[in-house]
Formats: sequence, structure tokens, C-alpha cells
Amino acid sequence: MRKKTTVRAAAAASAALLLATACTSQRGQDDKDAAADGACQGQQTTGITDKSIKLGGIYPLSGPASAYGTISKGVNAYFKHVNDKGGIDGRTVEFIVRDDGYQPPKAVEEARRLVEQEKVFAVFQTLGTPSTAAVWDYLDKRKVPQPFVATGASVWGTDDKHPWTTGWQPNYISEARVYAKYLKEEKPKAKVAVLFQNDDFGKDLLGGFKEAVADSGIKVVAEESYEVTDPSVSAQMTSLARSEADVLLNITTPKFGSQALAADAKNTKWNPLHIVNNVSSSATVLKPVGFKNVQGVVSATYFKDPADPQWADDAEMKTYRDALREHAPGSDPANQFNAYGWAAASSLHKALDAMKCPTREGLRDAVRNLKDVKVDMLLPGVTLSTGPDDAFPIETMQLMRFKGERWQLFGKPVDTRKEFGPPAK
Amino acid sequence: MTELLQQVVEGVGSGAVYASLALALVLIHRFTGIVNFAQGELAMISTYVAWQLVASGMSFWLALPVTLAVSFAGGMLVERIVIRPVRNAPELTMVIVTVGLFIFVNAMAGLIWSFTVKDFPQPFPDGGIDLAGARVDWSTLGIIAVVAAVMGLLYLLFQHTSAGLVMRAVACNPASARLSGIRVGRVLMLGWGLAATVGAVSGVLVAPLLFLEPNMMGGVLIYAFAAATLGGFDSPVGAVVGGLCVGVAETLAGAYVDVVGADLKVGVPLVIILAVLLVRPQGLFGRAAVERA
Amino acid sequence: MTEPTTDSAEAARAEAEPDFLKVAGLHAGYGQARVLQGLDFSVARGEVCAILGPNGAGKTTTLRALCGMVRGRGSVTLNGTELLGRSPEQTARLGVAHVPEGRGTFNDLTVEENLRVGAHVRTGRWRRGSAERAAVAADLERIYDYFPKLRQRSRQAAGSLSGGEQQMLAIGRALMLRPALLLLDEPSLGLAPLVTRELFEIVRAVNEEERTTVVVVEQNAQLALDVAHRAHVLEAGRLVLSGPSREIREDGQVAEVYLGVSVRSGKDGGAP
Amino acid sequence: MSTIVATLGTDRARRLRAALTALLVAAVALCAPFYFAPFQVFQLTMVLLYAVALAGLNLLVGFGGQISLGHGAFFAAGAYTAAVMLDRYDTGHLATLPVAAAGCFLLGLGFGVPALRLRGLYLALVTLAFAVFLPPLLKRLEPVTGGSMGLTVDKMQPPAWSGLAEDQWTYFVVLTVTAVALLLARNLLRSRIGRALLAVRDNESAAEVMGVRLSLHKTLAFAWSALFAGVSGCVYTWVIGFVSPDSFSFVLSITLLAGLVVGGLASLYGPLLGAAFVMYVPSVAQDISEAAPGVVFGLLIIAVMFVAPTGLAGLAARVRSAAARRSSRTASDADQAPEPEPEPSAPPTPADPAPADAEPVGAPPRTEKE
Repeated sequence: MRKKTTVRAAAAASAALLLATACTSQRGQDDKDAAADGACQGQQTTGITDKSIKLGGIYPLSGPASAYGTISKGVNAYFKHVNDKGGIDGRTVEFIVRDDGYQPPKAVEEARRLVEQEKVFAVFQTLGTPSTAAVWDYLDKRKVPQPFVATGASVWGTDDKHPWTTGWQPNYISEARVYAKYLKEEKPKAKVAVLFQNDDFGKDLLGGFKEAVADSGIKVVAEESYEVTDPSVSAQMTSLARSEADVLLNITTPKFGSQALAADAKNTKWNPLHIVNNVSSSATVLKPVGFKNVQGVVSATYFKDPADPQWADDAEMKTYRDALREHAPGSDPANQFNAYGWAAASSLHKALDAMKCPTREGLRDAVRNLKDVKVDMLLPGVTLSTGPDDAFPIETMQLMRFKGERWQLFGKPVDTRKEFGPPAK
Repeated sequence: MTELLQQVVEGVGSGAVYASLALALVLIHRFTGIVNFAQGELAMISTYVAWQLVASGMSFWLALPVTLAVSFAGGMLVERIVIRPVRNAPELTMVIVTVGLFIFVNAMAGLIWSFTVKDFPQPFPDGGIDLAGARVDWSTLGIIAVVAAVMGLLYLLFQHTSAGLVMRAVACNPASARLSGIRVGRVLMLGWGLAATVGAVSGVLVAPLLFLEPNMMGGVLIYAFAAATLGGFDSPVGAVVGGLCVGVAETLAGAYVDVVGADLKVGVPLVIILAVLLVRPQGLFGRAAVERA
Repeated sequence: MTEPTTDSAEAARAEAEPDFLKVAGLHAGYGQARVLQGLDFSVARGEVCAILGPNGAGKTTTLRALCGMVRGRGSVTLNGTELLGRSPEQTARLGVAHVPEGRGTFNDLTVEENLRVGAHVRTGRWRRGSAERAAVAADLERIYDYFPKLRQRSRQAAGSLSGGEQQMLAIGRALMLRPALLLLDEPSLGLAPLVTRELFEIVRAVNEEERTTVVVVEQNAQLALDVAHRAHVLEAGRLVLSGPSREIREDGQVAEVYLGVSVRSGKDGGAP
Repeated sequence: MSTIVATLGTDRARRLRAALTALLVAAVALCAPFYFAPFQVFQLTMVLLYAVALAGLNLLVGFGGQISLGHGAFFAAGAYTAAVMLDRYDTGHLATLPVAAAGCFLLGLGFGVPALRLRGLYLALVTLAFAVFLPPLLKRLEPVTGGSMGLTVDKMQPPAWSGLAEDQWTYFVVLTVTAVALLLARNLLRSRIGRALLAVRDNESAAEVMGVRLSLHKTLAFAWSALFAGVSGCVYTWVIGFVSPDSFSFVLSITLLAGLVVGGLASLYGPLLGAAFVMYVPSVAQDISEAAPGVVFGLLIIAVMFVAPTGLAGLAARVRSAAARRSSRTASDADQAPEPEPEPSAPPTPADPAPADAEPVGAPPRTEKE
């Protein structure tokens, strides 16, 4: 009697399950994607018409990395803003955001949902190295563009097996090189202590830095890592202080960035030159520490920090703030991640404009053929450039030093490709 | 030697942080026999309440009691609304309900206050004192003092008041407590309120060090689990001692044992706990398991 | 009504209250299983009443229904107040003290703390005035007089006591409530015969001195009948026999229905 | 009881019906990949593979009464075993399965030894600590595991003769693995080990007195459970083709346990329901609230536990017994006589044996309160 109930219930369960799956969407057995004709003959036009273009993005809206989820708001605000002004080349943008909770298997699922069910033209952004790495094989196989992923791992540029995927922000190795160059000029005999996040981001940056200072008088004398799940980095900071290094390279994400800055400020016996990486350089990270405690901290950047008062009267910044207030009312315009999303979306806009064919292939080629393209919200002097052998859109950064209540840019924008050549594969 | 001492101080500092949350965990466990996964998140939301009050112009020392009162009421409300309906369900069901609560509260905080790091006023003075060459921050001392005070107050409450006696009776044997005329439902609400208050103290203490954001307590929670497990999950004293042990051990191992290093130091509490539990399955301070007849 | 009645004049009055506890048409069960199929009996004030019967007959369920641990239908009145539909904490506040099967002591608390918990209802009500504190202290002394062993162990954790001592403690805690009605569920369970006899002597003494009404469920019929004034025999959720203890003891039916079964049920965990 | 037997029909008829249901389930499962879109087939595949892990966890938690918050770690071990074998040694996909299974079995055996001494909560927290510890360990072992960048490996490809698409082929392979795993779980429970486990869960000391070799069975339970999680992880690598330490954070372990409890502990098909919950509900949550999917997801977990404290699998039985109780109450309210109570006088559908099927009658221990 038990057994029968079990079997029956199991049957009912699986039936319900299948039904649920069936109901979540239309069947969509036909998997033939639309193709273009004319000069662009045979190319894929899925998700794009003369009037509209459908894009998808995968962000962690839930889970431990949800702080980055707000990038999607910046992107969305940009596209809505553009739609209000007539769209991209007359096409209204529909931007579909999916949540992967920073879990790679979920990212795969959502990517497939976007491509196969929503039939998007391109998966505009995936956030984080793990999620991006989990889906790029699939997107490559399906020949779906994955432009401007929201992670700075160098592999997006060095890899040559995935022509459909490109990075956007300066890769971490390039950023490390900027700091290395600065130190070589300012403190050629520096002893450097490094605090880094134990993942691709931290390792890429640290590795890039070590490589860049390999033949100089600069030595890395101490390195401590932390996990994103750690509550605090204070123990690591105590260990680093023992090294009595002249320079502290702070490779962290925002919360840990604040903690490290505060720990450095608190320790009056050890006063190294504090270099904080770009991810943690926002005024929103420095403010909780207290501006008086972060004077003289050095960083490098490539886009305008909306929390920085020096851009308050900037026209692009004003447009951004107004648009964000209008289209993403719950979101804080001063959050750098919103601005990041805005700038990335604006970059995609340029790439879409540059398409020779309104096709996926067209976008792929356009993304890989950008010549000094000026983009809203990027620093003056920072442009997008790619080519057949250059898959790194932004490679220019400018150093800045914190003074008073704002960052002060100094020196010239550093074009890392010109200075150091492309990152090694 | 001084360096070693400095690392020990560092470990004691983080240990005190773990201990403060472990205290709240232990309270809930004593009353309901479950592990409350949402404990850290409740503490986090209490801290946001305090932050909101301070941000709206209230002085910290006024905001603190208000926050504690709100947390107490909130804890009681959580018991009444979220836990009471599943009180007669299997224990695991209750545990999973607290997991649901964890996810809910975390997302809620993100929705209301965003994930941007907030600065939280430091109630203790800047600076510190020199202790045999090692520098001890006032904040570290402050946390230890407050945790010790909370522990002492809890001890007084449980051992020397009739309310505490009733609470212990309920924790020990709810069925018999009811037969003695104790309104168990109310006592459990009180217990949750109390734990939420202790959690709020914990959140307010650690927020200036960890910086306030919705995931602030997530990492602490794991270590607080470790602390409570080490201490025996029944004993507030055990929670505090467990917290300090975990804090010192992981800091020293991370700093001085090369194989461990900073990345694997999270394994140190695991090893300690395993070692302790294999010798004393009830933890350092736990009572030997008494089968409930 | 929670006042104990100590002098014999009161006792005489109590004899005139044959329906102090009145159970009428009591049905109760667990989920779909109906255990009690309509019970009717009364207990007079100051009386010791034994409920006997084979395993699974519904003895424990009867006590649980009286104190509110299981839901019952029908009517149970104590001195005219309806008990059904109340929770255990409410019936306790009405003066029903239940010593559950397996004793239910607070094992992590000391002996004295256990007893103090028993007085909780009263201290709670009067906000711990000094008079009440004195009364609780007096009651503690009274309990210790009944159970001198508990006095010796007053600082010890209840969990460390022997089974017999725990049972004494459980009864002592119940008495701290100054109950109008004391319900004892299988007090002899797992105890040595000598200890059991001692326990029942104390129950008898309590009943005689305090005139507390007692309902006791017991496997050991001989023992229970020695103490009880009246007894009821349950079988399959129904009363099959009621009467004064002496009559029941001399009735051959008991030995047949009950004692015979108790031998078997001692071992096999009690499938009916 | 005689009425129950009568309504249920003869043993043969019952067996026939069971066989028919099984056949139907099999038919539905086999036809699904041809009916649904590839994306949905992929989702079903994921449900099936999570179900394997949950079935393993069920052995331990549901039937063994031990709580593990570290099964994500065994899942990860299985996944990495497969990924490393595919990446470094280029073995076939199928070859990774026995290795992952055996490896996790041994790992579980090793973990089962301390598990012997730890009860309930303590075991749960030690296993949780293990789950927290694993990702940094995987990062440390960079030469083998690829460090924090993880490993990308080939997905399973359908052989030419099958004529199936990649998703369909993967689905069938996973379906086979899952079916075998679930049958194995069922048979395990009916074997000596299973009976011993249940005895241990219900009363450890009694079981020991009765000669159950406690330590052996508890260790074995842990090992089997780890094996299932490892198999599930291995299959995960086949389907996703990518492993990284961050894929297996302790959140995975907690998700697995939550899925199991939501699906239904100690139920044979609870793991399937739980897996479906874990797979589908987060996206449903996002559809309900774009701004904060976590708020909805958290509420949904709580809501399910309120409605079905014993899990979704127990929901049907609960609803039925509640209905039966209601009808029996009305029946007996009318019946004041102390005569034997009749069976519920008018069940809505007289042929429906539902009330008889409901738990309390079939579970003698609950009726024997005396």
C-alpha cells in the first residue's frame, strides 16, 4: 500500500514537474535562427529587427556578490535613456536582466534561457570570472556575442579560441603595470606588501605586478590573501605590518578595501604608501574610513567616479545622474557600479553603431574593430581601442591621489599597451 | 615575541567578535534546540536600525538603547510569526525556516539600504594602549569588556532571577514546564527577543570594524558557529571561550604556519573543533548529553 | 480552590463532594486513532483514585486529556470548572498537577530549582512578595520533610539523581503547585519494588495530610489498590469495572483482565 | 483493517497498477526530451542530477538521522574528480563516474569515522566547516585544480548513431544515472544497511542492544551518502563543463539541505521535488521581484515549510489526512452514543481509499501511546 502510494505520487510529481516546465514558456522546438540577406547574407539576425534589439545580461542580484547587481541598473538606465531619445540607430533596446546569484551553473542556465528562450541578440554582460568562464564556451558554440564582460581577468583578451567574448575594463594585469610603473619612478627600491583577494582577480593583479617589477629594485616582501567569506582582513593587515614594507598594495573589493584602509590608518607605527586598486577606489569606499584617514592614498582609474565632487558639473555626469534618477529611482547615482554599468552600456552603444551588418557577426566584428572610440563617463583621454590582435578595449588608466575630499588625477593617462605591450598569454 | 603578542591580541580581538554572535546563537539553541542561521542577519538588520537612527541625527548613546529595544521586540516578533507556526514540526524544518529567514533578511537589507558600505560610529575612543610592546586598541578592549558584561548579565539573569529559572526550565524540558503552568510560548518569545538583543549588541560592536553592509555578519556567522560548537552550544561561557580560542588559533596559524597561510586558516577552527569533539563530544563546556526520558 | 484542606472538618466536607472531578463522555485520541471511547467517572475531593488496565487501554491518555496534553471531547470538570479545551499551562494554573510518565524532571536544574519551578505559578501571580517568598520557603521545607533524600541532594542536578529520587522530585515539584488535583502517571515505572513501595507510602501520607485529590495510573495493581480508595479498570478505551479498591482487589476479574496482561506487557513493548 | 484491504483490491491488481504507473513515469521521462525545447531539457537534466545528490543526503539525514551541511564538498569532490580526469588525462566521460563514486565513497568513509562520535548539531557544524574549507583548498591546489580560474572541460557529445542532440543525449545519460541511483537508494534502504539505519535513527541504544553494529552502519551511511553526492557532482561536470572553487561554496551545501527538507525527508521521491524546487524557484522568485529575488526566495522557503512542515512530499498525505479528520469529526460529533464509532459516514468519494492510506493508520507507533 505504501509502495503504491509512493509510485503514484512519484508519477504525479514528475508529471507536475514536466507540466511546470512546459508552462514556464512556449515550446519553441523550432531552433532555427533568423538569417540576413544582401551583403550580410547568412549572418544571424536573431534578436534584432529594424525597430528593436534584444539584449540580455547576467548579474548577481541575490547571494553574496549582490553588491555588483546594481551594475545592471546603470546599464538599464542607459538603455532607457537612449530609448527615450529614439533608440540605437532607430532600434528600441530591450534589456533582460537575469540573476545567477554568482553561481556558475546558474549562469549557464540563465545564459541558455536568454539565448534559446528569449532569443537575445547578444549576452551583453556576464559578471564575475567564474560565471563568465562557465558560459563562454556555450556562447561561442552558439555564436552569440558576449561583449564587454564585467570582469577584468586578462584571459578575455589573451584567449584566441573565443572570438565572441570580449572584456571591457582595463584588465587586472594592465592595472598592476600602471602601479609598477609609478613605483619604479617614485620609489625604485620599494619593498611592497600585498593584500589580495584569493581569486582570479587578486591573483591576476598580484601576478601582473610581480611580473612588472621582476627586473627592478622593487621587491614584494609580504603577501597575504583573504577569502570573500572572511569577516575581516585585520589579521592579515597585522601580518603585513610586520614586514615594515614601504608600500602597501591593496587588491580588494569594496568592504575589504574599507577595512584595509582603516587598519592602515589605525596603525600609527607603520605608514606605507597605500595603493588601493581601482575596484576599491570609489569615494563610497573611502568615505566610511574617514577622509582624514586616507590622505595620500594612490590609485588608478579610467572612468569618472560619480561620488567624486570634481565631476559634479561635468555634463556627462549630469546626464548620467538625471537619467539614473529617472529610470532607476531606487538606485544611488553616487554608487560607482551604476556609473560602471552606464559607461559599459554606452560602449556597447558605440559598438552597435559601428556594426557594418546588423547581425551577431556584425557586432562581433565591430567589437573587435574599435578605433579610439570616445565613450561617455570615461576619463578624458581614455578611449576604446581594439583590433584583430588586440582584444582589450580599455587599456588606459590614469593615476590619482586622494587629497582633501577628492581624488586628484596626476600624470598623463597611461596607455598600458603602448608602454608595456599586450599582456602575455 | 612582541610580534607574537601582537598577533595574539589580534586573535583575541577577532575572537571577541565571534564570541559576541556565538552568545546569541547559544541562547537560541538552549531554548529551541536549533541552530539559528538567521542570527547574524538579525544582528545585521539591528545594526542598520542603529545606523539609520544615528544617520537621522540621534546621538549614538540614545540610539543604542532604542536599537536594543527594537531588536528585542523584533526577536519576539520573529518567534511569534516565523518560528511558532513550525514549532511542532521536525527540528530540521525549523532550521530550514531560519535559512529562509537568512535569505529574506539579507535581501531585504540590500533592498532598503543597498550594498554600499556604510560607516558606523565607533563608540570607543581611537587609539589604544601598549601592553608589553603589543598595541591593544580601545575598540578591542571595549568589545571584550562588553562581551564579558553581556555574559555576566546573562549569567545573573539565568542563575539568580526567577525569570531566568523559568527560562532554563523551558529550555530543559518544555513539556514539563507547561505542566508546571509556565506559558512556554511567551518564554520562547522572550528567549528570541533576548537573543536578538544580544545579537544587536554584537552587530553594533563589530560594525565599526567590519563596516556595515548586508553581508557583514555572513563571515562572522561561520566563525560564531565554530565558537559555539567548540564551547558546547549550551554554555554562554563556553561560547565566549570558544570564540577567543578560535580567534587566536586561526590568527596564529594564519600568520606563523606556512602550510596554512592566510587562505587556509579557516581550516584551523575545523581541526580544533574536530579534535575537541573527538575527545569531548559535547564541546569544551557543554554538559554531557542527558537522554530526555 | 488551590488552598490545601488540612483539617478533618474540611475532609468531611470533601467527602460530601463526590463530583469534585467529574469526567463525562470523554473521548480522546491521537490523530486518527481514537483511544478513549467515552469515559464517565467521578472522583471525590480528597480521594485517591487508581486507574488500572492493560497496555493500550487508554490510562495515560486519560490523564493527558485531564491536564490538556491531548485534546478530548466530552466534559471534564474540576470543582465545576471545565478543563477540556485548556492547555496544560492553563490547567496547571487551575490546580491540576500532572506528574508525567518518565517523570519529566528538569535534569539540568538542581533539585531545589526544580521545586521552585513548581511554585512558579504562585510566585508569578503574586509578584514575589515577601509573604509569598516565605510561603515558598515553607513549602520547600514541607516537601523536604516528605522526601528527606531530596533535602540531602538539594544542590545536585536533577539529572544525577537515581530513578526513584527523580520520581520523588517530580512529585515534589507537582506538590509545590499546591494542587487541587494530583495526576500520577506510572510512578513505579522502572523503579525497584522497595522504592516503589516507599513512594506510594509518601503518596498516601500526602493525601492524608493535605487532603489532595489524587488520580494515579499504575501497572502495579496491587500496589495502587493498597493506596487508592477507589479504582477504575479500563480496557480498550472504556471503563469495564469501577468500585472501591477493596472490592476491585477481591474481584477475580481484575486478575484475569489486568494482572494477566501486565505480566505479558512487561516485555514486548505493548502491542495490544 | 479488512475494509482497507478490500478497498485496495487484491495484491495482484495493486502490483499491476504499480507497474502501470512505473511504465507511465518511464514513458513520460523518455518522451520529455523530444517534447521540450533544449533549454528546458537542460533544466530537467539539472533537476535529475541534483536529485541524485539529494537522494544521497536523504540516506544520511532522512533515514540515518544525521545532519550534514557539508555535502556540497562531496559534490565538489565528485565534480573536480571528473573535471581533472577529463582535463589532464582526457579519459572518456563515463570513465570518470566510477572513479568519482569510489573516491567520494572513500572520502565519506574517512569522514564517517569522526561522524560516529558526533551527534546531530555537532556533526552538522563540523561538516559545514568542511564545506567552508574546501574552496580555499581547491584554490591552493592550483596545479591540479586550475586554481581560482577553474577548469573548463568538454561536455558530453552524443555518438553519431544515436541521432540525438547534445542536450537530449546528456539528458538520457543523466536520466539513466539518476534512475539507477534512485533505485539503488531504494534498495539500500530495504537492505540490511537500510533497516539498521532506520533502527539506529529511531532508537540508537535499542538498535545497539539488538545487535546492530552501530559504528559500521553509521560510517557506511555517510560513505554511501557521499558517493551519491560525488556521482551527482561528476554528472554536473558532464553537463556544465566547467568547475571552479566558487561554484562550490558552502551555500551549495546549505541549498542542498534546504532542498531536501523542502522536498521531504525520508521520502523516496522527496529528492526529486526538492531538486525541482532548488532548480526552478530562484528564477520564479526573480520573475516575481526583479529588485530583490532573495526576498521572494526566502519567503517561499518559509511559506513551504509552513504549509508542508514535513516537506512537499508529505503535503499530499497531510492534505488527505486533514480531509479525513474533518469528515471523521463531523461524523462523530453527530454520534454521541458510547458505542463504537462508525467509520467516517460519508467520505466524498466512497471508492477513494485515501483515508485508509493516510499515515496514522499505517503507523502503529503513533497509536500506541500507552
